[in-house]
Amino acid sequence: MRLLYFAWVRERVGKTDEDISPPADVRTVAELMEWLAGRGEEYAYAFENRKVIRAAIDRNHVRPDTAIAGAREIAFFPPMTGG
Amino acid sequence: MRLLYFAWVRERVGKTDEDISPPADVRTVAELMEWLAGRGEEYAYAFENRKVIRAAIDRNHVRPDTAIAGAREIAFFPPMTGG
Amino acid sequence: MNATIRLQREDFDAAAESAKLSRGRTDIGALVTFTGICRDNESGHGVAAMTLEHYPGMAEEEITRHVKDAQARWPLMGVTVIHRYGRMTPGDNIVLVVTASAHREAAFEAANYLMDFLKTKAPFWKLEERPDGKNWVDAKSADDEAAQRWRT
Amino acid sequence: MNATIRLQREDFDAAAESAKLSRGRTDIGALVTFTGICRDNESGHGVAAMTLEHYPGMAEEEITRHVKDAQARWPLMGVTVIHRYGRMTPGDNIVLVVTASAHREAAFEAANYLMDFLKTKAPFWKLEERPDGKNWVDAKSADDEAAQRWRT
Repeated sequence: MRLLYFAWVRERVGKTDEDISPPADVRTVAELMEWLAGRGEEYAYAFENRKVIRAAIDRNHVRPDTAIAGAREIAFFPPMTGG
Repeated sequence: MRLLYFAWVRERVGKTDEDISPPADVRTVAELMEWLAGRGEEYAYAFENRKVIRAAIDRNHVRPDTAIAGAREIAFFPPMTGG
Repeated sequence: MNATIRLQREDFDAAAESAKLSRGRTDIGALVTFTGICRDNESGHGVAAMTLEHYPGMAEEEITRHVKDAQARWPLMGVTVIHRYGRMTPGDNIVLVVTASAHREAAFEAANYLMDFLKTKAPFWKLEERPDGKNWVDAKSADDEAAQRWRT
Repeated sequence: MNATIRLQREDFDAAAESAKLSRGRTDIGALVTFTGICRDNESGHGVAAMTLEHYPGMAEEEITRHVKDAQARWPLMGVTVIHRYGRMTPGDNIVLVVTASAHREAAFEAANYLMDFLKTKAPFWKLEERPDGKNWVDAKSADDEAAQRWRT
């Protein structure tokens, strides 16, 4: 699946997007963030305060307990500040 | 004092304005309307349904029980429909 | 505070009036422009034209009072109110309210407030030309109720 | 229903967009135009410029969803939403919402609703350039509360 990062999540991870294949026991958005946080210093920093990070699966806002099965594109970003 | 009429009050009275000198016992806006209604057929028609007619004294909205003493300009008109 | 209040027979240019409020400024974050337009239909019957009568002098004073109220209630950086009188046909502009503020809520609420008061307190009366003749438009209780919500 | 949704780097012409919605029509009674502008000051600190980042694809989809919601809630005759991205300096336009309806309440409420959702749900992020460096703008709880009031 493809991951996208925006705003300070992108800055901390150090990339705009990447393709990943998490292990089968990573089932939800929250579990995916936890798994990502263990992938290295920059990920640990980006996902250190996971409660404030929002996610979208295939361009729809989702909650942390949403299953990631079947997702093509998952995005992580801070709360939106448009308008 | 000067009276002004607007919209259908003006059409019914048949004039835009006039100077009047009501008797001393005509003290309030409501009493003035009652006195005007007795001045002839066109006034009786204009002021037949006095509850819906609004008044302004010297360009400020007033209630029927407002005293008319000292007024220079009193206007009668239907509820406003601007905007 | 930049306040412009005009009653006029001529049409107005909503875009130019709105640009005037914000031009050259960098402190305005929100600009709301409301344009009221003459419609060809009112509650199901056709309207060929409409004549707006007003009380000269009082109309300006009443609008000025409500613009001052709006300035006291919200942190506004500019307000423009233009109300036309005379005969208008469908598609013609009738009224313009522009509000400028640092924040959107103030701009939206002040514009809404001013429109509610123009509808219910400003001395204007509409004479419609319908297929069945001329008719003075009745005041709407919905407009009175809308104006009531600001009385707190 | 006439709906225009655009994300663009270039500036927009609020007046031309608003005129486009009403031109040649005689059924529109109320036109509300909201323009959001880059300010030189945010909560007391100076802002020299601001860069708006967005999630291409999702931003359009999310705005489209809320425009459809607005159409379902209010009798609208036209809606235009334009949101810019890229770097802006104080005084530059950021966002435009135009709503057209027969009646003023629908036009005001729909514009207000769309702005509340652009602030809280559309995937845009603001990076401010302040005297003390660059800073990602924090989401405001007041914006979340404003969006909450439509959840009925």
